[in-house]
Amino acid sequence: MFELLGITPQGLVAQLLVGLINGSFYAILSLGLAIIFGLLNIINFSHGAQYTMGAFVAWIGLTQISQWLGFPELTMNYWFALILVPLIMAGFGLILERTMLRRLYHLDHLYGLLLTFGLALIIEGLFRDWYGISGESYPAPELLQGAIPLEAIGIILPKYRIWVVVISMLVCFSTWFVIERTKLGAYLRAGTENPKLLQAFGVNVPLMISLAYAYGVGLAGFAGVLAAPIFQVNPLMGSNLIIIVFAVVVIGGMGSIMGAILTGLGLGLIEGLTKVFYPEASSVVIFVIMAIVLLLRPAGLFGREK
Amino acid sequence: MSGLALEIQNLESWYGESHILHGVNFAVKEGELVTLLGRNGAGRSTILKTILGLTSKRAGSIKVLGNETIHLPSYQIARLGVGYCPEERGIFASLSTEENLLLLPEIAPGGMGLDDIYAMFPNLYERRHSPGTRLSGGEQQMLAMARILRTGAKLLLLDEITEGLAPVIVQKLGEVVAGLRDRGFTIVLVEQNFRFAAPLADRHYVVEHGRVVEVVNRSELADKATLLNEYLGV
Amino acid sequence: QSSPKVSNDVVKIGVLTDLSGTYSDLAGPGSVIAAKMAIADFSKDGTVLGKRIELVSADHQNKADIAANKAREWYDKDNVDVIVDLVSTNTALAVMEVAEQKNKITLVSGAGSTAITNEKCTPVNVHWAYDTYGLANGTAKAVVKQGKKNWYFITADYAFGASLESAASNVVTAGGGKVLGVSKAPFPNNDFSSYLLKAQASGADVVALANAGQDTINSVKQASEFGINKKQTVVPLLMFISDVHSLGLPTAQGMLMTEGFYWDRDEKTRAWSRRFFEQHKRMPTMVHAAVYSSVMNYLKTVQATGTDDTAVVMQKLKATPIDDGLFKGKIRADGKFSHEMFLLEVKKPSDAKSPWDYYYIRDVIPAADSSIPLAMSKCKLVKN
Amino acid sequence: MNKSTKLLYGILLLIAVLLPLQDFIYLVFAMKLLCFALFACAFNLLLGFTGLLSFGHAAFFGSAAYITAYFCKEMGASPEIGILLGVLGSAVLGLLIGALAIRRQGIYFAMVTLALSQMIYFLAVQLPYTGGEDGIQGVPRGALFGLIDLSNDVHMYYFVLAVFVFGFAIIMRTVYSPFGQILKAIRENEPRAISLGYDVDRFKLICFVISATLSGLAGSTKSLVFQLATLTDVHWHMSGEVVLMTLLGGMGTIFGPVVGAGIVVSLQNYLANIGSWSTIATGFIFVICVLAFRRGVVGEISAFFKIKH
Amino acid sequence: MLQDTILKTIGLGKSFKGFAAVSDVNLEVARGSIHALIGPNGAGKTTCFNLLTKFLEPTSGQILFNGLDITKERPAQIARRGVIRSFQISAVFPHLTVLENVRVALQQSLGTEFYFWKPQNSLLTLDDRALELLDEVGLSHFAGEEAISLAYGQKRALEIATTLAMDPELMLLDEPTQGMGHEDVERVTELIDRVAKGRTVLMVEHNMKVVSSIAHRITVLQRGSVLAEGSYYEVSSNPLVVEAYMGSHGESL
Ligand SMILES: Nc1ncnc2c1ncn2[C@@H]1O[C@H](COP(=O)(O)OP(=O)(O)OP(=O)(O)O)[C@@H](O)[C@H]1O
Ligand SMILES: Nc1ncnc2c1ncn2[C@@H]1O[C@H](COP(=O)(O)OP(=O)(O)OP(=O)(O)O)[C@@H](O)[C@H]1O
Ligand SMILES: [Mg+2]
Ligand SMILES: [Mg+2]
Repeated sequence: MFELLGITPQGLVAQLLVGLINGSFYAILSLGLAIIFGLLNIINFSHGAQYTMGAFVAWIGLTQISQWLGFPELTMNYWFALILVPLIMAGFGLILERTMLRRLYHLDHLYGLLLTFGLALIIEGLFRDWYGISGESYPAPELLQGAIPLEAIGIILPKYRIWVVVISMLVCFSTWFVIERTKLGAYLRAGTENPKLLQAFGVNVPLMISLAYAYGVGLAGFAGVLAAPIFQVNPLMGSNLIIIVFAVVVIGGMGSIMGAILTGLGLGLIEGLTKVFYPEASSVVIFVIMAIVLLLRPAGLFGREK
Repeated sequence: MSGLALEIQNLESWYGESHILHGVNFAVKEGELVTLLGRNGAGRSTILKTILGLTSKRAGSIKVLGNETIHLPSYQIARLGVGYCPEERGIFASLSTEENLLLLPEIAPGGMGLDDIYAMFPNLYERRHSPGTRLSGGEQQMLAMARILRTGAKLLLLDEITEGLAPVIVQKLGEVVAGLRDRGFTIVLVEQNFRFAAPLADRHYVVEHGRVVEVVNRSELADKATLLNEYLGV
Repeated sequence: QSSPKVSNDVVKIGVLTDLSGTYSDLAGPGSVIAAKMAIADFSKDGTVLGKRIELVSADHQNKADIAANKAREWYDKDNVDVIVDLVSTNTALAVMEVAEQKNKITLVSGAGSTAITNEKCTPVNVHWAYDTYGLANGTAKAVVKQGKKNWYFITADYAFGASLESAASNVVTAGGGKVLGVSKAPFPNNDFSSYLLKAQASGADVVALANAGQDTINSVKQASEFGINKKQTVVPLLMFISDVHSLGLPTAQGMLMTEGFYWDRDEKTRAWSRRFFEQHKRMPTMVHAAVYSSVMNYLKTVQATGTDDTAVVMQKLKATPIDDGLFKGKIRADGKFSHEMFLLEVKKPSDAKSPWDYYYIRDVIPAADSSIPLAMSKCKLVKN
Repeated sequence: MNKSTKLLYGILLLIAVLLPLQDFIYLVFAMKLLCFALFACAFNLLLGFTGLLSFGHAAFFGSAAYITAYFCKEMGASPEIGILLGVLGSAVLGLLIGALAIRRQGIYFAMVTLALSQMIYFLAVQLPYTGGEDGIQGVPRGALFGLIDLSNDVHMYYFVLAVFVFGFAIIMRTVYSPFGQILKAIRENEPRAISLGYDVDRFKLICFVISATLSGLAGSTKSLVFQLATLTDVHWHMSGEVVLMTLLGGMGTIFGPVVGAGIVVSLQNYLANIGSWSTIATGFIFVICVLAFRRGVVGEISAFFKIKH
Repeated sequence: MLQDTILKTIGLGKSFKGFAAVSDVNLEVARGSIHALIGPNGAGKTTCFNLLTKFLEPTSGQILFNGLDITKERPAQIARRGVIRSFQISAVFPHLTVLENVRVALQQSLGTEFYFWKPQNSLLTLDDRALELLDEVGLSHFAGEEAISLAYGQKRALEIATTLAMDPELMLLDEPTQGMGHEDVERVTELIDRVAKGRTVLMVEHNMKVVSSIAHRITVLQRGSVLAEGSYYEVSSNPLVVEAYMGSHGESL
């Protein structure tokens, strides 16, 4: 049987699938970041914390609310969470945008980055204080529990992970379609450059910006719900991820929606392969790629030149 | 008898701390073309920006087609039927020329079609897929003008539209503006180029230090030539 | 009047721990509570030799520099006599270094590296709860004995992970077992699925996790997701009851591990743990118990020697066997508190009768097996 | 610089010199503050006066700390040699990272520096010389020029103070120099500066290297004060912290970063005991600073008194 | 007239993704002259400037300055050789004072730009010259203000002062009078005429009044290539130019 550095072809396929799963998370998160950056000119450092928050809200809905209220029937199961949590998070984003971010648009990128960095610390700190560090478990929904044995390649894959790949692709590509293939996209891009002027042309830019931020945060929340059954729901789950996702957005190129999605998936794969063949480097591989890309193609793989 | 398209009373305006307009008054009837003349820094561009709420603070009264707009956000003012061609052109770099053209929402029926526009500015047709800010200075100027013609806005605020254009184009633009006036558009023109403006306008307002200091009707041009010369050095 | 010699007229105990980070559940605020309980249990009015006993606590955030600075400040400025807990190895080593310079005492409970009493040992330190040698030795020996001889390691790629792995793999090979493969996972890490798939494909009997904290929790969780715990035995080499608690029994069931303390072992531990639970709302980990024990025995020694002088207290501590109801054993010359450990198996959810009823005690590991034999020690205090 | 500013600096220096006479303020704390103040000032030279936001300055601070610690501990180097080597190391690293990073602007610049410093971090985790998780501990302070025993806190304090004043003076001079004037122009309008014949990249690079070198000086000194070098020094949190100090104190002001460093270091000291609330408090400070206090403490004060920097 | 040539381009060309913005331009600028580059919008004038100052890389051709091939040099290098440009869209240093704006350019002459150890006071010697230049463009009483607070036309004037401060051998002015009031236009025209003594000016300008009054020689570009060249009289009577640029009834001048 043919083997590559001790990995069977079956093993390789399995590993690629695993990489794709991580890639899906990168894709959803970097998509949200790209939208927010694209429109608000803000590097949403609290994206990771908002992802964490999504997971926590789902967990709270599942296990805590019924206790608070004393109605055991009142739980938000996974399927409801998948819809409700992004909405709740979007609402949260809306509030942040209206009360804080709004004041920063005319300023340098730096301030948005710092504000959201501060928000990230607050959100994480609060969850840390309330629920401790080791985190809580969130069971996968019954329908998706268990694993599918892929006899052909001799491994078993958890059903839930397959679901994650499918649903996140769906969300990513429909988002892409709306933004790039409709007039909305042109507004978004123009609004990024000169919101005041666009407004003077009759576009309700403030609303558009609020909604875009809300949507980005909603996506982070959505990713949080998806992640809850895979990773422990813990206050730091997002901060570990956020720098990598930044790198993904930069590699893909700011301002390109498709770039964010494809790069997310691609880097998930590459990182997965590195874990197999040279795990010691898996934590740097994305940064190395980023440095190379920036030197060769400063605007990123899919970015538009300035 | 046409009503007032624009009526401005005691308009004041600020950029941050600096107070630029100190009580501007004038009114434009529907279908009229007026110009704002003045030296550099007199505050003409600021008047247009203030009408659209683009300065940091404003006070007084601005009625657009009879609606008080002083407390409205920019986009609602625009939707009353105001088209604005800014001094710095404001072409969007991340959009292609054609996207720039198509970007502005139609705020009223009766805008020009894309074909008419391309016929008017063939340069734009040729460069339609090029990123907006890669156009030459003059081409950007044409684009900025062209895109508001699509929207159906009836009150046009045009800031130095002949700036940086070749004489042929200036000439053509003169014809375009005259045509627009004849089709019933109301136009406020900020111009440096008095020769361009003089034959077009029904009335000229001279702006100095953030106030309207003189009104010159078309009929009075000859009489007030020395006065104008004093104000503008024409 | 010959009053007892107590420096600065106060006996000050500093709990330096991880109050907010990864280890704050297994040590953290619980350690502060344990130390307070010890003081209260020792003396109703909070005095020893007629002098006040004071407690201070601080968060070292698992960073050596913060820990060292705090320790320096406490010893220099705040008259702290002894620092207890110290959760991560790097903080423990850093504070031990400062303590040795300042001739003050450290009683380490949270950290687990063997270096603490081996190559980096100091004369003013006791390592109270456990070390990686004891854990790996205890678990690995027992598992190999059960006939599970083919091992696959998933190792956190830093010094601590490597030392856990090597301790365990030595035992495995010594017991006639085989190490089929190792995946070095970057530290810290969220997603272990690649390594788990490799472990799965290797066909090993045992998938051993040479990592700690969040990494362990995530790897266990994902192992159960991939169904690895169905065909292979998952063995976390370092795991605390707080981890099992957050994983939940359905995920954790069946795992084998070693700890130095289990609350439900006997009457005494149960009684103490219930009191602890009342204050903390969680059952104690072995670190909490060790902090209690270390503070209690320190105070007893001060009482017994009539002074808080470092050398005197240390000498007496090492000379006296300990049996305080929580731990039983003796402090060796190198500073290792050598006591019994327990091989534990996580219960099935259906077998748990009450909350926190998590373990079967499968074996008691004698004190002698819980520490590196003195003959092999590289500690400067041990003459070989 | 006007008279009153000079007077202020004079008074501050006097206070600093007299500090060891009291024991209300712990000397090691004062030393820490000075090290971080120097670090923040060095960072501010880049951010505040060139407009380049580096999110990877920990790389210079940390690697200098490691180099100094390594040579002093393992090779028995004297403190001045140790520091010199550390500073050299950070200068070279600054040159390498800078040469890569300055090719990009704005947010990309921040990202490239973040990425490259992340690589330095992973090197620090994995290289055999750095002690991995444990870092290099128990670094001897040694005797300065073989004469002055630095293990004495008072001696060490004066040494650190001297280092700080030296570094601060360099920064001040740089800002108010012909070179500094061009830096400002570049920040304002790069193409115009090019068209006036200035090699913009060289200016940026020189500034980057100066900033990296002085950050290294701060790191090296710090490793002697605390006698250790650890991963904290190279972690991106450190890079974030220095941004906070600068922002809080007032970026683009000369003295702001010193104040910012003072506040952050004290806060860390006093909030350390309340666990996760220290994170939350830090977060709040960030938020408030950005929303209401953008010019930073010194910036607000000097705006209030209309002092021109 | 037998003057030597200060700037010469041979077959200069630039295309953007297949679109030839400039093609095969052979330009000769005589030393000491004011040479105007005119042409319809999008003819490639600014692009030409960008090529000459290397803000863009030519696709083909050569640039000779004082007989020296500078095609391969970097922008800053070219500037130091004495070829200084202004920008079509105004370019000042917004948060420096008006005086400092000019001084930044003057600093080039001191050769201390990399001296980060020298005090700033060493620059005070330049202030007199800076004020003189500001006076020439009528901005001396704004000297202490930040450039951002100037009106558009004033910014343009400042830009010219800054360009002059470099004491350039060859000045490239991209629409120097754009956006100025009539008085200013006249003043600037006069200014250019004055400062052109002893140096060479190549300018793009749409204002025919300016061109006709000061330009010695005019090159007309159209669609990237040279359509006509000559004195104002020659050019303005060329029917091709009239049709492509000046317009049928021209501006009566
Ligand atoms: N963004 C701004 N911030 C502060 N002051 C401004 C700003 N824009 C314009 N000004 C000031 O407002 C005054 C009026 O400027 P405005 O642009 O309206 O003049 P203008 O009459 O249009 O002249 P120009 O011919 O130069 O365009 C000027 O003194 C100018 O300095
Ligand atoms: N970077 C670029 N990418 C693509 N096309 C460009 C680029 N720069 C210029 N062009 C195109 O090249 C042509 C020449 O532009 P240029 O700016 O040189 O014109 P110009 O003669 O200066 O015109 P104007 O008088 O209007 O300023 C224009 O059609 C423009 O769209
Ligand atoms: Mg204007
Ligand atoms: Mg041009």
